[in-house]
Amino acid sequence: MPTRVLMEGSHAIAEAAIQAGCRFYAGYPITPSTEILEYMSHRLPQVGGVCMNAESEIEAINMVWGAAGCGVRAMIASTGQGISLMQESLAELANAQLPCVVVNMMRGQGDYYQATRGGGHGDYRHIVLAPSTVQEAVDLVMLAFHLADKWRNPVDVLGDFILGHTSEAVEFKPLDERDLPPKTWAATGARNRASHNVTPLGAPQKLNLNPGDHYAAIAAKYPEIARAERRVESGLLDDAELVVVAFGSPARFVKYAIRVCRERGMKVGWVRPISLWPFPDETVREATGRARLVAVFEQNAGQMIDDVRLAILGGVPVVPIGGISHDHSGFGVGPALEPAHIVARITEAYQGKAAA
Amino acid sequence: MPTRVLMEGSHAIAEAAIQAGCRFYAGYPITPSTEILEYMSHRLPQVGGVCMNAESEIEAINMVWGAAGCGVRAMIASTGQGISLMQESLAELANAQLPCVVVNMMRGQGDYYQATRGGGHGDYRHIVLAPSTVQEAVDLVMLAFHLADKWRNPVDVLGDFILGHTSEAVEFKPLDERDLPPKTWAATGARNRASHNVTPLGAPQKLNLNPGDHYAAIAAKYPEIARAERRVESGLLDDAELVVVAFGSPARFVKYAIRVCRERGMKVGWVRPISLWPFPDETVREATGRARLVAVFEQNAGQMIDDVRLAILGGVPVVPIGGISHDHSGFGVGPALEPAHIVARITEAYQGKAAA
Amino acid sequence: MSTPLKKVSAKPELLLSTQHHLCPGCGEPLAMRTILEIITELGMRDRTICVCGIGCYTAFPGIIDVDVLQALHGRAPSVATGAKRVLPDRFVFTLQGDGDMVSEGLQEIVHSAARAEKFTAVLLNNGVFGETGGHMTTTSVLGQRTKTTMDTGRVAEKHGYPIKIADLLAQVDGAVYVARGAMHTPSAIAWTRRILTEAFRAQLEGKGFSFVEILTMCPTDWYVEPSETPDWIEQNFTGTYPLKILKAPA
Amino acid sequence: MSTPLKKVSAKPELLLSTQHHLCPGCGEPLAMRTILEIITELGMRDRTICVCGIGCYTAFPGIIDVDVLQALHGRAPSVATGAKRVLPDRFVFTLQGDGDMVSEGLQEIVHSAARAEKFTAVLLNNGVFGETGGHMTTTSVLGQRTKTTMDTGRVAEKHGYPIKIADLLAQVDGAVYVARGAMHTPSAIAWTRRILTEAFRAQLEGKGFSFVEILTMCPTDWYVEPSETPDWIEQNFTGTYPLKILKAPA
Amino acid sequence: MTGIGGQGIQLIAKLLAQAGIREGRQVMMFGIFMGMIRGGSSESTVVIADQEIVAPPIVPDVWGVLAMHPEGLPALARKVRPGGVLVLNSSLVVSPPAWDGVRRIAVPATELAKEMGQVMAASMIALGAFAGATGLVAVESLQEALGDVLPPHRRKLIDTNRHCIRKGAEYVAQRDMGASVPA
Amino acid sequence: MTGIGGQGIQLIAKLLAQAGIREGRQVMMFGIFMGMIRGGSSESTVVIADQEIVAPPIVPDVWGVLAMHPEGLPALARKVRPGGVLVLNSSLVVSPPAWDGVRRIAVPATELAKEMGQVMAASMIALGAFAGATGLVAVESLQEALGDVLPPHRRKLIDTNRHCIRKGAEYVAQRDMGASVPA
Amino acid sequence: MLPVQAVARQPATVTIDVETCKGCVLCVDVCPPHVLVMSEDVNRMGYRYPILLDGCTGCELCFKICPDYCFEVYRGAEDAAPLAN
Amino acid sequence: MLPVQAVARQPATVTIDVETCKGCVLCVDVCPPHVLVMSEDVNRMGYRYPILLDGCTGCELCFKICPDYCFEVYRGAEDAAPLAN
Ligand SMILES: Cc1ncc(C[n+]2csc(CCOP(=O)(O)OP(=O)(O)O)c2C)c(N)n1
Ligand SMILES: Cc1ncc(C[n+]2csc(CCOP(=O)(O)OP(=O)(O)O)c2C)c(N)n1
Ligand code: SF4
Ligand code: SF4
Ligand code: SF4
Ligand code: SF4
Ligand code: SF4
Ligand code: SF4
Ligand SMILES: [Mg+2]
Ligand SMILES: [Mg+2]
Repeated sequence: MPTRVLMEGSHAIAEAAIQAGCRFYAGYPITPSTEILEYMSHRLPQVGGVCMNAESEIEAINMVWGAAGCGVRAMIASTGQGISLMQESLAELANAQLPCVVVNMMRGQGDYYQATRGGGHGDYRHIVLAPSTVQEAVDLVMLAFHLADKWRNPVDVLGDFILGHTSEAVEFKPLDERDLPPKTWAATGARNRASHNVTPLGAPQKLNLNPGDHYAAIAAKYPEIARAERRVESGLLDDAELVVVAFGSPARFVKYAIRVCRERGMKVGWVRPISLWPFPDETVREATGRARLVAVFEQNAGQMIDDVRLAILGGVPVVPIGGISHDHSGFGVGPALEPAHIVARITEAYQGKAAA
Repeated sequence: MPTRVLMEGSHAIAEAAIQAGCRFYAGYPITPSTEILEYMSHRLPQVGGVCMNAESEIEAINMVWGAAGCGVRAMIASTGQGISLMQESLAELANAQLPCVVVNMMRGQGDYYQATRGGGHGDYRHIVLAPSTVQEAVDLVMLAFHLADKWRNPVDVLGDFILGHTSEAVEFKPLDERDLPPKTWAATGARNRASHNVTPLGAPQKLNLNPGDHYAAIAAKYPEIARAERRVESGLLDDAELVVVAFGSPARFVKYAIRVCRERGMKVGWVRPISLWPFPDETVREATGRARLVAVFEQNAGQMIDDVRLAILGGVPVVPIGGISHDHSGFGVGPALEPAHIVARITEAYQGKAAA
Repeated sequence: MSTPLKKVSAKPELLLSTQHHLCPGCGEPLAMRTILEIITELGMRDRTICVCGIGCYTAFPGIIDVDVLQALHGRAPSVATGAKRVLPDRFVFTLQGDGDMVSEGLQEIVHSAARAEKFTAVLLNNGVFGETGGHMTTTSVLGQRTKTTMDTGRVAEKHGYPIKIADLLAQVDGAVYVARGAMHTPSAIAWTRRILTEAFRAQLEGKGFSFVEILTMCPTDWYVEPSETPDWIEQNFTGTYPLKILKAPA
Repeated sequence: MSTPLKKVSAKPELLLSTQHHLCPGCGEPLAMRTILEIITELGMRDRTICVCGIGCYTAFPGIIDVDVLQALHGRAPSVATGAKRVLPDRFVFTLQGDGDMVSEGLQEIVHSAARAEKFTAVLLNNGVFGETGGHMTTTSVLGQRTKTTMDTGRVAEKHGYPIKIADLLAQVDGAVYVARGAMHTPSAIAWTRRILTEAFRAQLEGKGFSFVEILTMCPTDWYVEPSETPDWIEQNFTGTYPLKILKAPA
Repeated sequence: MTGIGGQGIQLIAKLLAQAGIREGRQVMMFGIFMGMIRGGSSESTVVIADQEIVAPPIVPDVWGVLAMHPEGLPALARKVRPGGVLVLNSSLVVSPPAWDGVRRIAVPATELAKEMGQVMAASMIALGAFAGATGLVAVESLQEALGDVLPPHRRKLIDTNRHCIRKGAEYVAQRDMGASVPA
Repeated sequence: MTGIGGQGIQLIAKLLAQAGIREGRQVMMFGIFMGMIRGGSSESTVVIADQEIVAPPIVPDVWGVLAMHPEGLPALARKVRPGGVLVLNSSLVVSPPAWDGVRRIAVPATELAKEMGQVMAASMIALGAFAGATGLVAVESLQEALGDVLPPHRRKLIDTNRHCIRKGAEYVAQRDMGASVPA
Repeated sequence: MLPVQAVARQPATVTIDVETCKGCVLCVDVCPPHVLVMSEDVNRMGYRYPILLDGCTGCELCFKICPDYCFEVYRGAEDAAPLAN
Repeated sequence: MLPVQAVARQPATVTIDVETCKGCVLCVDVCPPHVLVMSEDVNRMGYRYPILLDGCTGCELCFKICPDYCFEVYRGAEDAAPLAN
């Protein structure tokens, strides 16, 4: 790959995975994630990898399970409906401690809860990264593979229709991953070693029938991840009276709108959580130091706002300025995303007219 | 059925459904929900209903979809894994506005997020009811059918292993349901009327190609439900310095523990949310009027505590005193449920030794 | 012309609008028309429930004048099961594509057949996921170029073999009528009309599960002009998927 | 006895413990032993990956001395696909029950066969969901009393017909070896050992998808004494599920 | 009541509860068993009271224990109230625990059952012994309740089971091990 | 750029973007199309700049519009900046909107394409006209970029398409409808 | 398969809804007497559409093959019963 | 199906792990010379278990049918190669 190439988001995500060493992909077509599958079906064989045209989302994620269980870097992509179908597997992949990368190209941003609260059963967590530009998508996909291996846990990348269909010039910068331990736990045939049991059922040691220990070990891992892996970006906070919190593609629109608002003399700043789980609650809390109000722009009925409120716990009022916004496509490119609309909502909030 | 009969929770739930007019059940065996299927396979045919031994959870929920779409009261039960598999359908049943009752007999209480935050994609909500005793399970299952029809939305009943396997004498008290409108929207063959399109895709009117309107109508329904359907029970709040919040079977243990604590002179009270969505946030907020601390006992890594904090928003500190508790069974009957243990945790919190 | 002319054929009565977004030369509207005409013919409009899958044909639920239960992708047979079991005297049929039925929802259709569910399942087989842009499905034939088999065409070693779902269902006890038609020529259409009628009759007579596969043209994703699709079907499809009755009640 | 005696048979080398929780007279441990013995015989212990489903046989992953990927209920064939595709020189087999394979995960096994995945799928068929307490599965035979068909036994009209999965898979291009054995008599065990060996060889020779169904006794959920199970199999099972090779490479 | 899968623990618990109901008492019962069928421990708690029951299903303490098998017994040590009773199947529980202030009643239930040609009826014998020893419910109530709890396909065993219950009660009566329920 | 599915809107947008890249400029492009293939509107936004792009993918305002079909045009009214350009396919957009201060350039692209025996190449002609009329990118850059963006199975059409692009550019040149890009 | 014979009976004609036509040409290909030809002009969607020349036999094949429901077929009264198949 | 013949060769014997035995009686049922009988006693799990009488032929059928891996079979050295099947 040449240094900077024009790629649409979907293809850039796929290429980033390959450059991060992903050698297995399984997918089932669904707008707007299909282009990732298309790209993989063409590119993976070229690098000696395997791309499966899986017959359904459930089969796809379980093929990923098999490849990941053998120690191979593996990825899957889908959107809401497809991700919902995978919930049993996504929950249990965490219990099996299998590293893999799950890309959800959302229609809108309605899957925040699902991604961060575990759409599946039980107390598992995935690390969730939400890129805002095509370049960041590339970087975060590469990071996702790293974190997945580091923590032996699935990592989700939450994109959307806009990200997938925006083309920009991108660069692929491989990470230094020498600190990662080898995958000695994988199922590869027990050559010159004791046999393994790679399982979500909580008895990974042969003859160890105490699943409780295993679950306890996993449960103990999450607070550690929460401490280590918070990522966030913010801007113009120093004198901000109003702080707008937004993630993913819409955050890009919000930044633009804030620039407009600043030009009009409003003291507004922004926080963009990059990791949605763990949620960067400290930064959000600190960002509200001078602010009198926090506004949350998200393309859904109000989901991340819970995390913002939990971070601030009543310190300052938190108001929603986003919302579900429907257009003919159903893919989440609604009128609420118009920069002019966002400027208006921010202005309203700034002037104290927004409802909590 | 005689007036008061000894029934185990699972059977009581099934019988309550039948007495509420449920005439379709589809299920797939999974501990601890299997007994509901067993009971239904025997009893439903006796009342002219249909019980399907579905071949999988996904097939089961979609059979329920079909029956509900024809206007018949229908129910399904499963546990975590099975409920996870149904997430696409559970989300879209809400979009299709199909009334049905979904029973999740949890292993522990790890599925609170999944139930209340939508394990599926998008912004849908189910009403979630959490019984604490077998009699209440009976009452809430009956109510669930009523609310499902009233709001044209799925209603979840969140039970657990303990509820399912506890036997108590119960009574079945049918509701007065004359206020429910007839199901004129159902697909039953378009006899003497215009044809229907019962769909989750947002164009229920024939020739109406504007899905946005439909989604907006559904989105507008949730705040209404939230206002109307909060249910909660509480006790000993008047002078309580510490309020313990708990739901479901564990709440029964908590009540007992609080009685013990009161006997030992501690000023402790309790709140038990019965509807988990909508969450009775006002009651929780008011209950903390005199309290200096709120403690949340739940059998998971901390899920409902989010809703408690969101209700209180920093008014008083909120501490977790529950947790995941594993035993050999894996079904959630861990040592943390021992009354003595709960008394100890409450005492600790009361004495200010609990960590926030 | 001296004799007054009379209209002998027009758009199906049960079509509320003739406008749809399907591509030029698509075979699916032809299958839809055939089904609607038979429903009219058998006088079943007001006891019909159509359970529709998700694919290009999902354009129809909003414009056909019968009750529809729109199912999720792959789930139509289970939804139809629920419907037919609670309303056994209604006429219930499913409409699914190959992606919907043979890929995403294979198990639903096989289980429904084995359970001898008394609805009629209709498959619109074009060997691609059309709606998403033309990717390989389980029924894509060997050699077929699709968006996910672009470099090599479908290759058995890598992508496996097509599933002949009608052949499979014919093996299942519980299925009483199984046949395959197509929409690429007027005579294929007439044949399909016959087998659909037989399948519907099998349901009405309570005989068991009935199934009709219909090969439909998808010029867009076969990368040919509409006028080339009849030949394409003969050259690529009917070898693997011959038009015939595979099973019929005694 | 004058001649010194030598041990000629003992528990399988690849069993780390002989203790398990399965019921008295259960057929599943017999199938497990047969498989482990063949793996030892073929010298494949250190390149074997067993992909295990969820049922009573899930007792084994913790006590067998080969690498195991524990799959979720129904998903073993897809997991095995992922494994075999990334490690094509390993020996991969799945172990599933009838509930796991033919009910919950039917589509995974059929799709895997059609894709000609080069692993061996082993089905332990006892016609019930054993682990959950003995409910009807897709393979329960007509008339069979289970916890969910207690009042009437399995009745076609209500519960449908059993799926003969081996027959179905034999129809699928991509499957090269399909056979059925059982564990109820020493001769059936010997037969099963032969077909398992042939199936494993088909995989090792890269021929395609291979499949062995094994009828296993479940006295608990058949409501008979263990000593009655051999007869039960002959009377209720082998009619629907005859022991034979349904498909073999030319 | 504790034992291992297959011993019929859940069944005798249900029988005891149903007998309580037959006597017009308040009853709560909670059963837990590994894998629902096979080996592994099986346990059931029955609360029978004359007033409303306030205890949760996993009770803080117990007054009577019926142990069919040693598995699971140690876990109960903390819960048994002084003044309580431990009825145990001495055929399998060979080294029974000594709990302070708890009366120990050993019944060779499995052996007795064997003598009767009904190995699997050991639990019925033990239940009879438990009722006989504690007087918690009448032996007759248990016998009557049999018809309520046995699944249809086991109805033919009613008489044998009645007989076993009686046998257990007689075993303790003959050895004068009976006692009354605590207040 | 707006039109309906099947007209090749996404392709010409990509071509324009790629031509921008070839000229060493900053480029962002965003495409949206119903159902990804079939009828219904299809729209793509291309931003080409010499400095870093700050606008989000759905831009607040646009300077040049290329309309192949009337569908989707009204929605753009609010966005077009005064001083902008509207290039339209006059074969299909029969009653084009009159936007304040926006120069309107009508190109009968479909008819021209028909004349060339290539109905489906209308969008290439229109793109050529757009480039010719605005000078946003050089016509040569477009022609060169063709090789980068056409999928392998359409490569054989490169020459025809080059020809169409030229044709469109010539159409506006001949009528002296060209203009330069705003600062 | 059932053979379908083009029914050649005059007088007959068809109407064509040219605005919903998508120009697939299938009708032109099946018309036995070749009395359908594609227009030079395009409709509002930009598609060419069929034009009827003289000599229609009312065989309905165009009607049957048109995916966009564009045709209605008219025949002389004596033959006006819909064709059976 | 392959026929399996009981191989009758003396001297031979078996060992039985009576503590893992679950009393299913399958071994007793298959033993050709009927040299296995169930005990009166029960093991720690409460199950009766088989006891070996004289006359074992070392045919291994008990071994093959035992679901609880209780048997080991011993034969005279000259016959000690594992039985092929
Ligand atoms: C669970 C789920 N996965 C994927 C999709 C995306 N999707 C919509 S239509 C379709 C393809 C349908 O193919 P087919 O059934 O063959 O119909 P066709 O479009 O070819 O007529 C897919 C994959 C979806 N809607 N739901
Ligand atoms: C998704 C899911 N659904 C249901 C279950 C519950 N479950 C565990 S084992 C089992 C039955 C297994 O039956 P089978 O595969 O035939 O094995 P057997 O126990 O008969 O050997 C079921 C239904 C589960 N674990 N996961
Ligand atoms: S993509 Fe294929 S199936 Fe879909 S509408 Fe176009 S031609 Fe028809
Ligand atoms: S329930 Fe059946 S399959 Fe399961 S262990 Fe017992 S006998 Fe074996
Ligand atoms: S009816 Fe149609 S196909 Fe037949 S002759 Fe007339 S125009 Fe041609
Ligand atoms: S078949 Fe119909 S859509 Fe196709 S060209 Fe003829 S009239 Fe137009
Ligand atoms: S080896 Fe076993 S079966 Fe054979 S004779 Fe000896 S005891 Fe009997
Ligand atoms: S076969 Fe094995 S488990 Fe069964 S009785 Fe004989 S020794 Fe015991
Ligand atoms: Mg298709
Ligand atoms: Mg089974």
